[in-house]
Amino acid sequence: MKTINNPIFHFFLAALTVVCLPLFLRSGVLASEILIFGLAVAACNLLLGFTGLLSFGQGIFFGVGSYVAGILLTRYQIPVPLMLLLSVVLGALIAVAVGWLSIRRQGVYFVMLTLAFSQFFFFLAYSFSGLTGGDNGILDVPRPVIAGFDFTNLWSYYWFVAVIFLAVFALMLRTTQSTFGRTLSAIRENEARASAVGFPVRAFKIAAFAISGAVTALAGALHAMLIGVAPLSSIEYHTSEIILIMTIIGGSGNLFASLLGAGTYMLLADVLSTIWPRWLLLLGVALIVVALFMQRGLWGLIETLVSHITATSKRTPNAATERPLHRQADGGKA
Amino acid sequence: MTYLFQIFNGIGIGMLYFLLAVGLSVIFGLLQFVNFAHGAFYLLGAYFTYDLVERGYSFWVAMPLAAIMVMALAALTEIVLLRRIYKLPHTFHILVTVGLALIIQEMTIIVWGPLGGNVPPPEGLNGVIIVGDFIYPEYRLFVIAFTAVLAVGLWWVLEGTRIGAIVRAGSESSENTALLGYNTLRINSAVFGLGAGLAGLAGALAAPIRGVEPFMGLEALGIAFVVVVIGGMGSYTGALLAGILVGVTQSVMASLWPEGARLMIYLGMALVIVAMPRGLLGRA
Amino acid sequence: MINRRRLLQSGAIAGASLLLPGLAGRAFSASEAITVGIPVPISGPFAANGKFASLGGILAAEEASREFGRQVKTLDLDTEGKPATAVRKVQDAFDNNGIKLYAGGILSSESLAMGKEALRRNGVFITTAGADEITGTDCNAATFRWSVPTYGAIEQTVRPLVDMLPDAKRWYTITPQYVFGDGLLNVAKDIFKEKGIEHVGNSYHSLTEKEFSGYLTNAIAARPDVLLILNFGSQSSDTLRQAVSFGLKNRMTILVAWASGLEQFEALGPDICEGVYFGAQYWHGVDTPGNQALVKSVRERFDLTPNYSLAGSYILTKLLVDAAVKAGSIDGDKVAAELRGKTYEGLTGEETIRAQDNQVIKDYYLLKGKAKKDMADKDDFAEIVSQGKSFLSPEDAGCKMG
Amino acid sequence: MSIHNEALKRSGHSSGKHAPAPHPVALETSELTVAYGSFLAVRGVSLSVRRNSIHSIIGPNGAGKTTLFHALTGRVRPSAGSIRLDDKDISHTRDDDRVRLGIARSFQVTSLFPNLSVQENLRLASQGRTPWQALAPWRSINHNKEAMATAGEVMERLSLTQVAGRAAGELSHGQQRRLEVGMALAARPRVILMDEPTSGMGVDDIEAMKELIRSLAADHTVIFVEHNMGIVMNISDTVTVMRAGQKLVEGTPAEIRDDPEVRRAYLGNMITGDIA
Repeated sequence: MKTINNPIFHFFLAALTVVCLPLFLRSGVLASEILIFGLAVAACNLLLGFTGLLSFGQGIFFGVGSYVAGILLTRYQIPVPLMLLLSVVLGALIAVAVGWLSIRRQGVYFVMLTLAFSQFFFFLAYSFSGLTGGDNGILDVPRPVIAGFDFTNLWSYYWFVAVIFLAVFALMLRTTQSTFGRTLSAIRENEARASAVGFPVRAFKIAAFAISGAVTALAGALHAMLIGVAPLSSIEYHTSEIILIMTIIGGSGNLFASLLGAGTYMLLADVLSTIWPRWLLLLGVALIVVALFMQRGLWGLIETLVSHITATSKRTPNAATERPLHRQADGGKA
Repeated sequence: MTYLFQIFNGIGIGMLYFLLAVGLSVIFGLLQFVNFAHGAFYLLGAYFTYDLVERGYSFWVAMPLAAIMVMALAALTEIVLLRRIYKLPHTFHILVTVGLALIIQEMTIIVWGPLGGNVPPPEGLNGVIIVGDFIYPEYRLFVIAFTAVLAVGLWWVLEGTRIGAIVRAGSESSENTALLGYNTLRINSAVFGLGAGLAGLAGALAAPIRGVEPFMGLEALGIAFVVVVIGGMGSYTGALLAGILVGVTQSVMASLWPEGARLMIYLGMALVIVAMPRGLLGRA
Repeated sequence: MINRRRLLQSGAIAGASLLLPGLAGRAFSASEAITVGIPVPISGPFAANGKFASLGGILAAEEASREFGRQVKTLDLDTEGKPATAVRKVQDAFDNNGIKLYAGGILSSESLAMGKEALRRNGVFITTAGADEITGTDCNAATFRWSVPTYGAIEQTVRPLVDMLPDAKRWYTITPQYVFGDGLLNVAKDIFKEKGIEHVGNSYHSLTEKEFSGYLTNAIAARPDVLLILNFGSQSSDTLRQAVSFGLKNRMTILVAWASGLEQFEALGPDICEGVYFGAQYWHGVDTPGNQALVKSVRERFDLTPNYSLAGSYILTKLLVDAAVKAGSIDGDKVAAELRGKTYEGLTGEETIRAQDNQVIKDYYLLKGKAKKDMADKDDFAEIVSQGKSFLSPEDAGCKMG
Repeated sequence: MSIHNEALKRSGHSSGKHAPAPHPVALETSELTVAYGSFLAVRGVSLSVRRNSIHSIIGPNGAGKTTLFHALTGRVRPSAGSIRLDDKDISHTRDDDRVRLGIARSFQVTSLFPNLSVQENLRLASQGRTPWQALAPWRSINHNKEAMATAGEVMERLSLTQVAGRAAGELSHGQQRRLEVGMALAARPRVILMDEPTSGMGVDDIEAMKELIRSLAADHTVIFVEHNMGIVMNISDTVTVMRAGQKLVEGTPAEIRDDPEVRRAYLGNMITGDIA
């Protein structure tokens, strides 16, 4: 079990996924979208799985990134790298504001507060239609051409996304392994103790929000360039909900689980929606099944499978699978 | 004068919001359970009423019957599914109830089709009352009066009866009910059924005003959350106060700054949580 | 349930193409088949429109198969009512299924986005969506629009009603706050000015509003002769239902300028619709050969009366297939060239596709709701009061095709 | 259990060296009052805790011990009066900031990071002294050599080295209680606050804990709230008895034992119990 929970192994898996997606998917959009949502979900996981914050506001940051791309690229012709940098900065700033206000409350109230902010930002975007295009969104968002490299073609854009994805994924892995990441885990496991040993817990939570917001906004900006629109629906409550659902489905223990969650959800939705118009019913059933039988998500399932295989081959019991479900995914019931 | 009437109209809307939200609040108070399927029970209440009226039953039969059907269905859901997940983190409460809401919504489309429908106000209440320049539908007036009576009845149940005492004790500490020696399992089912049944009743009452369509539950859920958070989770009077507050804001904003009505409501909600962590009247 | 089987078939195709790169693309290009993508919301709040649009596409494809003796198919693409999903589905259909012809797009936002994508990929997209930008400021060579813009919708409803009701001098409007609503409102204001009508008030509301009693109270206080409702879809149903419950029907004339037609009447029922005026893009009672043929075949094929979503999708699909056959190609530029300037016998009589902005020039209808006792059959909700064509010039509409 | 560990003693002294001036009183409260609404949980309590002494606080349930304890850790804010650490006013210092000033605490109910290893628990506890350093997401966990070393020393001192890699949640109850104390030690405090350190312990573990606390006094000031009169009377230098939010009596264990007021407050039966 040590080996499959090794961060270098996770990076290897992520890189493998990046290479394999083009081989198994015909759709460059779908492949790019999986990586983009993989980033957003990993950012959500940083809050949920690593810090224990159940944020219903991730759509805000995604939408902000999407609008930054839309506005800067169509109205001001700002170079793409600078635009991406600005989206990251703005995403982090707004996340700090939302986080600073939300973490004043705990548990369900925290969840509700992030939900309220997500609605608030939606109506803000809707009301200021001069800036955001209102219901029509911002059209004609171009894909980048950087230093002579043309990324306007779908698959070449995929590789553009892939490079950014792997770089950010590696940075986030590093973050979770750092003393900062461990402190977040400590806060998730026992906030009172973390505070008692001297950590200014709120500052750490806000920092986690900032990173999460920055990465999610980056994903939003990449998404707007992918589909060529910065739509109002990106900042909707549904975006928050979907990101959260993907996070839980994948499993909140590690970052590769997030990519797994994003990929599984998107592929499943893509296939189901062509098979049956009422596919959301099946999604509903799937969510309940996950909650009842797969509380550690897809990654938990893989862990259990691997340990069974190693157990049968080596005939040695493995402690890790017996590990009970701790409050790892709790929004803070305490 | 217009504002006076807008306030009155707002109270009318608010009473319905109260009915919708109080069930969510009670469920939260006793079970510490975030129910994202609450709007779906409202949806079911409306559709059951619609179906029964379409089959030729009187609205007066359809409305209570729909509420009872929703209550029974909710209690059954609690017994079969929800009681297994109380002990899990909130994440899974959300996951299961979001899933439940999706299932109910899609089932509604499968059974009744994606188009909405109309429920006529009952005979004798389809007229209007005219006061000077102003007009108010009789049916809306009935809803105000009916919910007011219901509110008093509910207040009596929660404040004056043993079951109410249990619910209140439970919302202060989840171990309290067990200490009182009651069968918590049965009480949980009853309270969940009651809470969802109230949402169903709100749906049944709203049907002649709003009609029915498969996505009405989503809007209702949003409103219920806002009301519960502003009023304070688990607080009965809070839900009443906040319901009316939201209703009046919505109605008065229609005259003042219509586009900003929703913005104001959600901003108000955020401000309340930041300034008063437990809502206006949440239990300390 | 032929519909279901059809969907399952197309599902199997999409599923296979998802998993087997290369295979599906060759299968499509090698055959003689023409496939039209139907990108409409099949799940989500606009699912009803998508369901009927899918049927309309199927019917048109079946007729074309018989007419041209070659395989014509449709592929439903569920946009979920979101621009992002819509664009993704269309991009996928371009890449994986080799589809270049698209008929659909119910919502303005998704249609605008898909039109851009069609242009980028040398496809053709034709829609019934409401946003004037589609053949206005955001027009492009690959995007066509069948529905009458807001200008015509108001000209053909407000103007005839003003003429019919010379004593009605006070009008009140309820408008959704975004480009579409403002488009309708501005045209109405111009007519008010021209005809010396007093615009006694307007209420803006957000796109998510469901409770209109506050706005209606404002309207009552202004004591208008006519209430002009400028929102659409379920919002206009909610507004109308609540207006009727406030007894407004007895005090003033009500006009819903952009009604969805039969779907909406079914949801509201005859009691509410009676005596109310509605503006509509299509009505199954229209007395033209094209429409009568459609009504007959829809009744035979699906046991339904065609509504706007179904009829719209039918004519869109038919236009695309006819043009593609004539052009001998499914390449966007060739099909578009074939469509541009074409005059044909359509559902509303003679229709012309204006070459300068790809806007179809067709009739818009003013309907009046019938009393229940006067209805000849269960779908005979309304009578046609007047009809006609009103369009801004392409320059005034703001279309500059590059 | 190897209680006397030279390395840690040295580190204890070295942190003592940073203290401004050797003040005879380590921690002091004057007229400390804590109100919950209109209810005064602690009223006008003045304590004076000598450096490197063991000072216990006892009293019947509801006497205000826990609230006083929370006021000292910084969990609750005093509504009146002051708290001074080494003659420096810390009445309004946040709990995490107090750690850096030299106060650390243990919890009554074991409060660890259950999924993290023993070593990681202690490293975090030590890192808590320089928490802003940990805000940098690029620093590896090995970056803070001092914290790593302290974690090692504490494990040695508490005989936890052989379980260093185990998750804290998997330890035996006795080991968890020791780690609980270790979490306080790892912050290298001058003053250690302990909330019922022997609660829920078996007889053998209690004996070991008693020795541990006694050994801590060599280089720390220890304040603890305790129900077990045996341990209180046995190892305390000073005992403060509280009742109804106020200080009833203060003195050496012997004085307390013979005090008539205390006997009345406890109805005589608790103190005569198991004085070893």
